[in-house]
Amino acid sequence: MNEQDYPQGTKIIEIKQETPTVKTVVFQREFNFKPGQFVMVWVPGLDEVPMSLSSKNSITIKDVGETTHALHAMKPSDKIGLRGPYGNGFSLKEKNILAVGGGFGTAPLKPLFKNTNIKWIIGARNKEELLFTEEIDTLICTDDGSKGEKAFVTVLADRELATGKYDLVISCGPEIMLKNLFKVCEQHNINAEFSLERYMKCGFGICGHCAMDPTGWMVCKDGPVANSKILRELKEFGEYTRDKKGEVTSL
Amino acid sequence: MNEQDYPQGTKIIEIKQETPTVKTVVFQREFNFKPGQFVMVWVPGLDEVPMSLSSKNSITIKDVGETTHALHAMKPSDKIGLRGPYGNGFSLKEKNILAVGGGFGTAPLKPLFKNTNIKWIIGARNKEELLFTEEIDTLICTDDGSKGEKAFVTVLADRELATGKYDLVISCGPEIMLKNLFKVCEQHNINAEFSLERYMKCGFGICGHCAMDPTGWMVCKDGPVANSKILRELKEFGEYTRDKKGEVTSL
Amino acid sequence: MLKTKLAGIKLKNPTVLCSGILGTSAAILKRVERNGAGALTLKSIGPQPREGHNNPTVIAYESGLLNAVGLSTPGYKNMEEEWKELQDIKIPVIASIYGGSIEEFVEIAEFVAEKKPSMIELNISCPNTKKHGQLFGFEPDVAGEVVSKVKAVSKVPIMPKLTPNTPKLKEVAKACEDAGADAIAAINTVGPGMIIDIETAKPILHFKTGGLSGPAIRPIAVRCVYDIYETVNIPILGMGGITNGKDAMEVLMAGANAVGIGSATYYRGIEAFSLVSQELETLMKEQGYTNIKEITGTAHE
Amino acid sequence: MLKTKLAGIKLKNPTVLCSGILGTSAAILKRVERNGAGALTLKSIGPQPREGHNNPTVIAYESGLLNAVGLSTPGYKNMEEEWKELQDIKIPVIASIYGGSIEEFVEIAEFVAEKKPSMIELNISCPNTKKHGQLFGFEPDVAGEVVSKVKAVSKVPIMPKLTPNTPKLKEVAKACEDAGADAIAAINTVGPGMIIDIETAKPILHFKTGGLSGPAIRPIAVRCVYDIYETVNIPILGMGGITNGKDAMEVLMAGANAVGIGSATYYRGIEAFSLVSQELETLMKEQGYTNIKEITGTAHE
Ligand SMILES: Cc1cc2nc3c(=O)[nH]c(=O)nc-3n(C[C@H](O)[C@H](O)[C@H](O)COP(=O)(O)OP(=O)(O)OC[C@H]3O[C@@H](n4cnc5c(N)ncnc54)[C@H](O)[C@@H]3O)c2cc1C
Ligand SMILES: Cc1cc2nc3c(=O)[nH]c(=O)nc-3n(C[C@H](O)[C@H](O)[C@H](O)COP(=O)(O)OP(=O)(O)OC[C@H]3O[C@@H](n4cnc5c(N)ncnc54)[C@H](O)[C@@H]3O)c2cc1C
Ligand SMILES: Cc1cc2nc3c(=O)[nH]c(=O)nc-3n(C[C@H](O)[C@H](O)[C@H](O)COP(=O)(O)O)c2cc1C
Ligand SMILES: Cc1cc2nc3c(=O)[nH]c(=O)nc-3n(C[C@H](O)[C@H](O)[C@H](O)COP(=O)(O)O)c2cc1C
Ligand code: FES
Ligand code: FES
Repeated sequence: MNEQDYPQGTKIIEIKQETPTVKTVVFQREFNFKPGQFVMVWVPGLDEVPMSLSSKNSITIKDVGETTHALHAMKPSDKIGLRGPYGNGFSLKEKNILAVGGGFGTAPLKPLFKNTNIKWIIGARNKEELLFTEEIDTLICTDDGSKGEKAFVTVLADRELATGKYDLVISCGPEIMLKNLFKVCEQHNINAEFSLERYMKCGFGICGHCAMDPTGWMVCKDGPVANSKILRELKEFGEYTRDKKGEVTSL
Repeated sequence: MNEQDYPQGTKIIEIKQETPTVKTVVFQREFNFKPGQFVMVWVPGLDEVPMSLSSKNSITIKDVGETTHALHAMKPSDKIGLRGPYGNGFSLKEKNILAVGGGFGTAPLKPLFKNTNIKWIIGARNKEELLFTEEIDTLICTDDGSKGEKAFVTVLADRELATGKYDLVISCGPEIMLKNLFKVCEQHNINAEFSLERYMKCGFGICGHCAMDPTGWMVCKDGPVANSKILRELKEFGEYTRDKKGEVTSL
Repeated sequence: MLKTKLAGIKLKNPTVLCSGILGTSAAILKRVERNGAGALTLKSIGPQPREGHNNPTVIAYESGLLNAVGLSTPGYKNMEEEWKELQDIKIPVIASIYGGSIEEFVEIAEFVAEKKPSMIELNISCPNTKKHGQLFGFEPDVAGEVVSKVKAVSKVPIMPKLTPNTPKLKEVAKACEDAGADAIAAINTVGPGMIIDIETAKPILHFKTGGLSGPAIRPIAVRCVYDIYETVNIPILGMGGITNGKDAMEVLMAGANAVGIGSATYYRGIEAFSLVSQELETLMKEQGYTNIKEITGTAHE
Repeated sequence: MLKTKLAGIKLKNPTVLCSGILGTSAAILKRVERNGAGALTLKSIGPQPREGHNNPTVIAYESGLLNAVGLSTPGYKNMEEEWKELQDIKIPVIASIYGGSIEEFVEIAEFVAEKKPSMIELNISCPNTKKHGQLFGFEPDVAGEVVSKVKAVSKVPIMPKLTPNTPKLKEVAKACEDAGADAIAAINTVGPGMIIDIETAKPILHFKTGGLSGPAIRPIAVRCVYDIYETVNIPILGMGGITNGKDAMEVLMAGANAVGIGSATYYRGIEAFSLVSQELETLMKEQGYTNIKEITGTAHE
């Protein structure tokens, strides 16, 4: 429950092309937020979608469909509506952290770039799609080897965790990647905090649309960040999701 | 605007017969209030009327009509509804105070009995109707001389004020009495704070029913206590009032 | 920049005192004028002297107000002194009237029109009496008949005030326009509602039920104004829960030419009129609007 | 002491999850069960798979919520897995259904009755789609026809859910009772309403308008339950803005036998069910009530 839970128009002040398919939209309104929290982003007349905050006044968007496409087409001084911030954010209780960003999943991790307790792994399909790697000291991998190591992030993570230096892995990215990364964490017996995605309507825990099986854990309110204990319980994690109608579809 | 501006039922815990026509009703709920403030008293199914608080959890009621009669007929553990406190209360900025209570008008002054800066004059039609005179050291007068001096309170007030010891007169009572008392105050050039009455509906300044001519001063919200500056402006003071329909009737 | 017009009547700003709020005497109306209102509506005037309901008649709950004042009125014939006093008022004064029959509406309108108010508002929407009011505003044909018959005897513009509590709102609005209404006021109170005291298990309002006003109803007011704007071409006085400049702008965007301020006086005092005007002006400057006309109806684009 | 009954169905406490709130999957319903609800209502199930409206579909304003979810549904034929999972639930489960025609209501009811829910709620009152729902609940004869036709094919009790947005509420309730309804649920959302973003001058909800729920509408819910209680003899599931034990008691006094908890989960989380129950129990003890039956309808005495 925020003071104001309906989207309020705000002006876009800058748009940055980050990769061929990812743009960062910087807006006027500033949020007091915890890294990992998200906002509901309203494109008037079209739709409203969840987006993690990549800074106090920006979101970083991958163009995947109608709404994200409309966001990519916007120009400074255009207006979007925002409400939030929602969700829990990363708890970061542990001190020796490995952060793993896959594709545009690096966006919600960006607010942690200044955290000196974190070692970074950033991966993407190819060199062009690597997000924010210029901005920090990070291990890099690509599926096609066009930059950094030719490997999945899970391979790098496995190697890092083997050093025994870490007590927490945080991550965001495609759910299949997260599922595999979680296996690695479990093998090394290291706690995980992963940011998940499910179809959202209300964003504040009343429509139930984002609830996951079998516990009814709600991504919008209890998440989007789930820790190992929760991930172990969520039988649908990495397996299936529910669409806009509420129908089950495999990932 | 109070936190809760609808009457809430509360239990009557004691009823005291003060005079043949006046009873004090003590209830469970306690108000944080300023002397001179009032509450709206709801008799379920009948009506709701304004009553000054005679203590943090009591009102002192003269039986004058249907609602006050019903209140007089109540017994401990019966329930009435209360909302408030409303109005301004006495400001008591000055230190040398003469308090004048006429008839049941002494009720709103009762919370000031412990104030040692106050000299008291209490009057009534006759001995039986003298209110609270046992409880404090006070000058007493009755219209019929059955106790104290046979005189109106204005006569005693005039004499007291002549001593030059006072810089404020506070009072509550029949409006004709207040009108005459105000003349006395003006003659002595001494500030007055009088508690007024007008027909009330909302009690919180939105229906306009209690507004006085010609300034639109609202008894419920700006009052019920008016000081000399305000009393001088109110051309209807001591002259006329408005009934439940809003029609003007002379006092 | 706050100037606006309602059926040809010029307002220095769009805030109009709603009927039934503070509208009982010339004295209090003048005080509202001094506090910056753009126009004033009198409390609804009826055929005969009427006490209205016993108290409690007005209460507040956590999201708004509930009232069942019951159309207390001195009666239209007993207000000569008040009419005289009202002559001093410089801003437009709107007379609100109600009747128990179409004939009564006509009779009062004819009498009141002679007093030369800037406009006559027809309260065909009051939910608080069993016989009077509400029914006239439920059905398009009845509403239209009241308007056309009153129109025939009145030299001043006529503005029916609609109830949100009918599924036929658009049809009623259209019927009013077709019958010659010069403007439409919307909305009267919502519901009705009831609050029960749990200690005594009794409905609190003496009339048991009362109409809702204040912040709770603002989305309903916005929707009604939006719907009416889509249906008619006459100007709209929008009201219902407007408490600050932002709310006022929202109702203007929905299609209003001026806005009623009622329950806001509970939340912000009589200062509500100047406060809402100031806040609206600030918002207009921020967003580059230069007059009210530019805002009216923009949500329909 | 919190036990109650609704059309013969036993509830351990009177709090019932409202349809459309958290009711999308068996998993979340089980979580509501663990949080102390007395019964659960599923999200309204419709004839065909339906996406509902685009977002924003649910927003909150200062006095309540506005929603226009648009009856998204996987369709009644695509829920086999869900029905299976629902078998684990120990408390009564109410299936809510809607149709675009009386035939659809009958078709779905017949299918759903086979799944043996404790009761079927007929959503004849949803304001959020242009074709479906609302119209059925506006007119007594139509409402009655839906109920009697569904009743003919259903072995489980039937509870039509009424809209507060018709002036004919009492008549609709009576028609439902006469047609064989086993209980009545009231109320569905109020209005509808609209909120416009003043920065973009656009209605915020994708459907533009949406129904009001939450604290704002409680007095309307209380009035409706009060009116229905005066009109019919079948039990009432009262809902609308109930957020705490005091609100629950108020709606019981108005005439309800059990209370729906919906928007309260926004204000108080899923814990709302156990919190309202606890608060109600405390109030009952304070006032000397020993069971819910003693409270139902006391405001009418
Ligand atoms: C908590 C959270 C944080 C997110 N953060 C980011 C981020 O920082 N950057 C980013 O680019 N993307 C983020 N996403 C994903 C983003 O919401 C979708 O990419 C976006 O909704 C796609 O919308 P579309 O209309 O462009 O695509 P569509 O063609 O409509 O859909 C493409 C995919 O997006 C999903 N989607 C559509 N609408 C919603 C919705 N209301 N809620 C959830 N998923 C939806 C669809 O289910 C589908 O899988 C986040 C999602 C969640 C749940
Ligand atoms: C601010 C204020 C404080 C008051 N404090 C006290 C007090 O401490 N003790 C006390 O005995 N009386 C007090 N009164 C007066 C009290 O409100 C009336 O005596 C009471 O309302 C009479 O109601 P009734 O039904 O018994 O009489 P009725 O026969 O109805 O009326 C008798 C008189 O009371 C007036 N009255 C009735 N209803 C109202 C109303 N809603 N608002 C104002 N006046 C009304 C009538 O105008 C009439 O003059 C106060 C009044 C006001 C305005
Ligand atoms: C105490 C009170 C009395 C009212 N009396 C009248 C009335 O006499 N005539 C009328 O047309 N409307 C009356 N109304 C309705 C208001 O004029 C207005 O339409 C409604 O309150 C919505 O606006 P608001 O939310 O700004 O108050 C009254 C409202 C209140 C709160
Ligand atoms: C987000 C949301 C979705 C709803 N969906 C449905 C629905 O599918 N079917 C239905 O009968 N009522 C639906 N309703 C109405 C509620 O069941 C309930 O009648 C209404 O919200 C009033 O109760 P409340 O104030 O406790 O929320 C919905 C309400 C909300 C807020
Ligand atoms: S999106 Fe509605 S509960 Fe999570
Ligand atoms: S009693 Fe309503 S304004 Fe004073």
